[in-house]
Amino acid sequence: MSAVLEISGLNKSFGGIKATDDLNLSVETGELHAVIGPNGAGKTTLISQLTGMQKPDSGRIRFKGRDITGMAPYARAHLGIARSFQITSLILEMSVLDNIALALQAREGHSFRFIRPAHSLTHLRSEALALLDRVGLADKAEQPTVALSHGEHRHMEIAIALGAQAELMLLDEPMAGLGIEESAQMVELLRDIKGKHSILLIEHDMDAVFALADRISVLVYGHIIATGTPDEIRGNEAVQHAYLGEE
Amino acid sequence: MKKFLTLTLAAGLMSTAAWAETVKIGFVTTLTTGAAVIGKDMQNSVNLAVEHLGGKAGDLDLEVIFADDGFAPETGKQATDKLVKQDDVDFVAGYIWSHVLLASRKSVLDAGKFLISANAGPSQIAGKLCDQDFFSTSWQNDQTPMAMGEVLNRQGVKSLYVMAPNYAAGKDMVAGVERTFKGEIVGKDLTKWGADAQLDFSAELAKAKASGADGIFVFYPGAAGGAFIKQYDQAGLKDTLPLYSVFTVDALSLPKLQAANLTGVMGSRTTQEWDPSLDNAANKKFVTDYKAKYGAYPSYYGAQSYDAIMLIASAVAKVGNTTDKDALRAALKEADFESVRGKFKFGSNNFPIENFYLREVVTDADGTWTTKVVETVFEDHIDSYAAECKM
Amino acid sequence: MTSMTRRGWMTVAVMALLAILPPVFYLTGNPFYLDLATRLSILGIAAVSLNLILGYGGLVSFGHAAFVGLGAYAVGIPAHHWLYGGMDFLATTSGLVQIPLAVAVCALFALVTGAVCLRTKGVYFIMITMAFAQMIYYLIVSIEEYGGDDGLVIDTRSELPFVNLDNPLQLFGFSYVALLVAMGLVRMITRSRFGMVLKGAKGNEERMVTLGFNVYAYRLTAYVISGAMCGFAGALLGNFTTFISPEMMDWSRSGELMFMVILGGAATTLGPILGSIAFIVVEEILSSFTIYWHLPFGLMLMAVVLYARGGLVGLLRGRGEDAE
Amino acid sequence: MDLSLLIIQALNGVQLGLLLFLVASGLTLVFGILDFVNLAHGSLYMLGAFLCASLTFVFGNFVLAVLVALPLTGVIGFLVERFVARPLYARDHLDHVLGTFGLILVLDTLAHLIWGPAGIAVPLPEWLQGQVALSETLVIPSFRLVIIGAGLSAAAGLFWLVNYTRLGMLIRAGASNRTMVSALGIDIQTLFALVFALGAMLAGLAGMLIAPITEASIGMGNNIIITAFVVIIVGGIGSMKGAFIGALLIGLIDTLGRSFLDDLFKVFMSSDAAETSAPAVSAMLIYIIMALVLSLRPQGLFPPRTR
Repeated sequence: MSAVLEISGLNKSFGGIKATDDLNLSVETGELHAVIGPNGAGKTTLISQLTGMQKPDSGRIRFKGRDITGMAPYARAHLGIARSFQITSLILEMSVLDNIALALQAREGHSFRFIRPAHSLTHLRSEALALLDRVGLADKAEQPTVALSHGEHRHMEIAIALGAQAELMLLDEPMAGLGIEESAQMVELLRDIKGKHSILLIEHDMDAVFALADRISVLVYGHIIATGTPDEIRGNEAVQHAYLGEE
Repeated sequence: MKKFLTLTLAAGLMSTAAWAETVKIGFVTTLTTGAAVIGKDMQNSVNLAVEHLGGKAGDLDLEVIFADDGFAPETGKQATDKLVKQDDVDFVAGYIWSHVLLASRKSVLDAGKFLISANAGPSQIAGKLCDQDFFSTSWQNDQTPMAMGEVLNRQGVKSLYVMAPNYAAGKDMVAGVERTFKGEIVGKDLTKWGADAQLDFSAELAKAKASGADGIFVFYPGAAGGAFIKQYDQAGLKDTLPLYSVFTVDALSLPKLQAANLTGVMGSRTTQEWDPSLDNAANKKFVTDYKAKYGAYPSYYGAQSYDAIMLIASAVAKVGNTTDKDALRAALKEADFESVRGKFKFGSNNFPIENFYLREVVTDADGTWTTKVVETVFEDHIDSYAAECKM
Repeated sequence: MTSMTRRGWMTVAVMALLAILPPVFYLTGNPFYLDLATRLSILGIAAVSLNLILGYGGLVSFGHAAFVGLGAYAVGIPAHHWLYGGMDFLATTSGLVQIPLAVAVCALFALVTGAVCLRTKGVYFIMITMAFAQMIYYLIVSIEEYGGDDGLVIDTRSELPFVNLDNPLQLFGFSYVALLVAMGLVRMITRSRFGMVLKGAKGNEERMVTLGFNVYAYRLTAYVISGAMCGFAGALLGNFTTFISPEMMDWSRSGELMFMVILGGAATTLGPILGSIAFIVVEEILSSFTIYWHLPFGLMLMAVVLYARGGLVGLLRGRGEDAE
Repeated sequence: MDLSLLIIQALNGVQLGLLLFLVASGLTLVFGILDFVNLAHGSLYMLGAFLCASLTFVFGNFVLAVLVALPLTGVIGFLVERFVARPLYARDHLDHVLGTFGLILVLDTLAHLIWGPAGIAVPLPEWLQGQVALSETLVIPSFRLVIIGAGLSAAAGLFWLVNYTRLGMLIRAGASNRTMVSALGIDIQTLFALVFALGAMLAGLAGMLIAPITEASIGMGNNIIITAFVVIIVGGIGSMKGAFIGALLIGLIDTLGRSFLDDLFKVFMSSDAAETSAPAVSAMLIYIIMALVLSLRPQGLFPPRTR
């Protein structure tokens, strides 16, 4: 097994507050690695550094052995890193189908193509429809995105991440704001994806994490205090003390 | 959209049905922005001229359409286009600003209309771009500062600091004073002009003072003039750096200066081709009636506008119609009317040949600040560009 | 999209009226209205070009008038040298040189300034585009040779094969066709894959970046296209007025262009045209009544912003039709 | 170059900078706390000047006129906030720009209707009309020193207000976190209206101070508003410190550019070319500075910490 993603010695602080503190983490190929941690542990900051929206103060991020620490965000996507957002960030003005098709369009290399109407590109449309079908939204394809529910938006996020056919998917709290039933659907969906992609899952929902993850890392104040299988984490004293104990 | 169509159609019908027995004059001046104070004075004088003429030019009715140039050449040109094309006027008159006149000139002349400048006199139009259908009732820009240069020589001024706005007339004014002034020009500032003109001259005044010049020559028409005089006054330069100005201290700025009690301007000297104190019947009538009607002295802008209307009316009255362009042109050239300047005649380039006076700021019998003639600087002066005019 | 939408029919109707009415006015002895329509078509092109980045791209450029001015000077400066000598390599009255020059200069200016402006976001972008426009304004003012503050009077229009721009009807026809082409181009671009990226970046920039789109490069491209198109409008405007002044790129002109887009309806094909028609016609009507016309005009603009968000197109929109 | 001239011009630059600060501070307050772009801020500057001018003739006393005109300008700011700004808070910056662009036209035309096109020269009391001799060659009009003094005290007052009062605490809190202020149970609308009125008064004060030097005139606000925007963008929008330093920087660069750029240019170009190009280049100078600052620091020199 080789690591798709390796993070070593990552540091990032904002005005004296360490959001990421000497963080080391790896995601093995095909693995679903979950990161958990209390609010303010620095989960979102970690994701931002992985996608390149924020620059770390020090440390290295390697993707498939290649150093991507200073790489532009869009270029990382081309290498095969996809991301879903914690706060739904779809393009609300566009139709559901357009949102997905746009994600597929990104895969085709550059989009400096000015002449043919995007709607006439059947290969993109049909693949997007297939993806929507997979997340159970095929019947809503032509609706404006803004008209869909929060849960449906979360599913669209997954469809977009899938559409990128990325080797590594960074999923930022896909369960956030979902009801019990919707969460269960999402767990099913993730279980279905698991194994086909390497996944770094950042999640608050403990049940989901322990049900899905191959390995779990616990992030507290920007530092990983423990990494291991769900069982190991469950039994880890430090984790219980620092994190689970607080709940 | 539908409403627009009916409106434009109605307007269109009106303009085609123009009455043959009316002479239409389009008058372009500045009616908005701070410079509207000049436009207002011109408008008042035009209205007074029409009143004095009884609304008639011979047998024809006089109709004046005012248009606003917004102190911008582009707007001025648009306004001119509209006068020429929509209102189908016979004469286009007015124009305070040289750049507005330059921009609008072609629209009027190409349409075969007469163009009468009541103020602006850029060198190009006096020289290379002169035209048989263009007439001026003011001056060429250089003339007034040339007279001032002569005054400076007579007063023994050896070194001079020069300030003017950075636009066509400003440059002409500087060129004019340089043409006659025999001393040394020790410093020169051309400041930002237009709708966002520079009005705080602290930096320039400090430089002028430091230059050690014998005097300062400035050209700041309209509102900027008032601002300049105040700062000159506040800087206490009256004794060390005497002020010699053109088109800056006038009937428009003096009431404001008096209201603010800026006595520093008293006794300051300017040159001009006209003054309210000029002793002739037409001028007395103009000044008296203007004061009675509008409660203030008219400015030279007003006097020139008054003359422009009188000139047009005299030509139309002589010819009796507005269709015989050749006859009208000849009649205009004759300039057979009672000018507020006394005698009036055109030179080869259709700019007036006229006297220039040195004027001084004084208090009149009612305690109002005004100007009076001190001496005649030039007699029957011809501008320097007339020779370049091939007509 | 087989049957034409109500908005589609409206676009055809408005454009047909704009094609037919002005020549009718001209031929019935009202040349002024033809001029008005020519000006309107030309400013329409500028508004259409602004709509590409403002409406579809969400990039609020407050300096678009700079492109109009630059385009006009690209016509005026060669003509000036042709008339008065100097700079022989530049001296020409050929539209085949002047117009491509206008487009090229504006594209270059857009590339250079866009590269800086697009690094900023939000209100900073609004203000830095304005600042660059002011900069070019003062640059032109400083060039004595080309009239400085006074502007440049050119007594000769661009010479083109088949079209005589000195003929008001042909000038209008040329401007009108150019407007149609500009509308078509923007429509094509915004529906293409490039357009999808541009619109996507307006909706959610971070999303587009994480998908792998170099949003900066797409926006810069759109900015350059828009600038070049606006430069073309400027070249036409210079030909129309035969007088070119720095005033053309004053910040208030940029504001007016923005208003045309918003007034008509941003991110629609017809919006900028309706906006320029409404803007210019209302201005014309109000200013003929009173010199204080800015008062009702300003109130109207405020009312549009406060109460008519979708612009005129929004007001006229049939139910169930969304922004394109 | 003459040292005393340099000092005088530096003082002139400081004076311009302080006036700019008065305008820019209101702009940056309103933007920082209300997230509102107010193009019509310059019109408040103009209205302040006109009110002060009219009142000077009513009372026959400039200082009294300023004291009465200040709260009046505040009231106008209050009304603008209530009827124009407030409905636009929820909108984007584009709508702010467009709405206040319309407001400029309205306010300018109203001023034209009320006060006429001529503009009003404001007379100064006798004791403010003289000059102060700092040395034999250093003589400056005393009113310019008054402007510098008034500008500095206004700046000091503002710093005190923002840093040491409850209102200031709310303002600072509001600038970084709007929801927090509302969570504290503060009536956010009243706070906004107060801030807007305060900004209007600061702009009005600048107008009142400049009126005796130039005059109260229509459109005077449109000249300064663009420069004030340059100031806050260079300084960092929402930052009071940025506005202060930016204003002084722009004021000094503008004034010194106008004074010495032609001498500088004469070193490498003809005297004529220098005299005509220097004014325009000095006018461009502040925009060049702004572009430079933004290309290096897209958030300005002192970006406010978090938004």
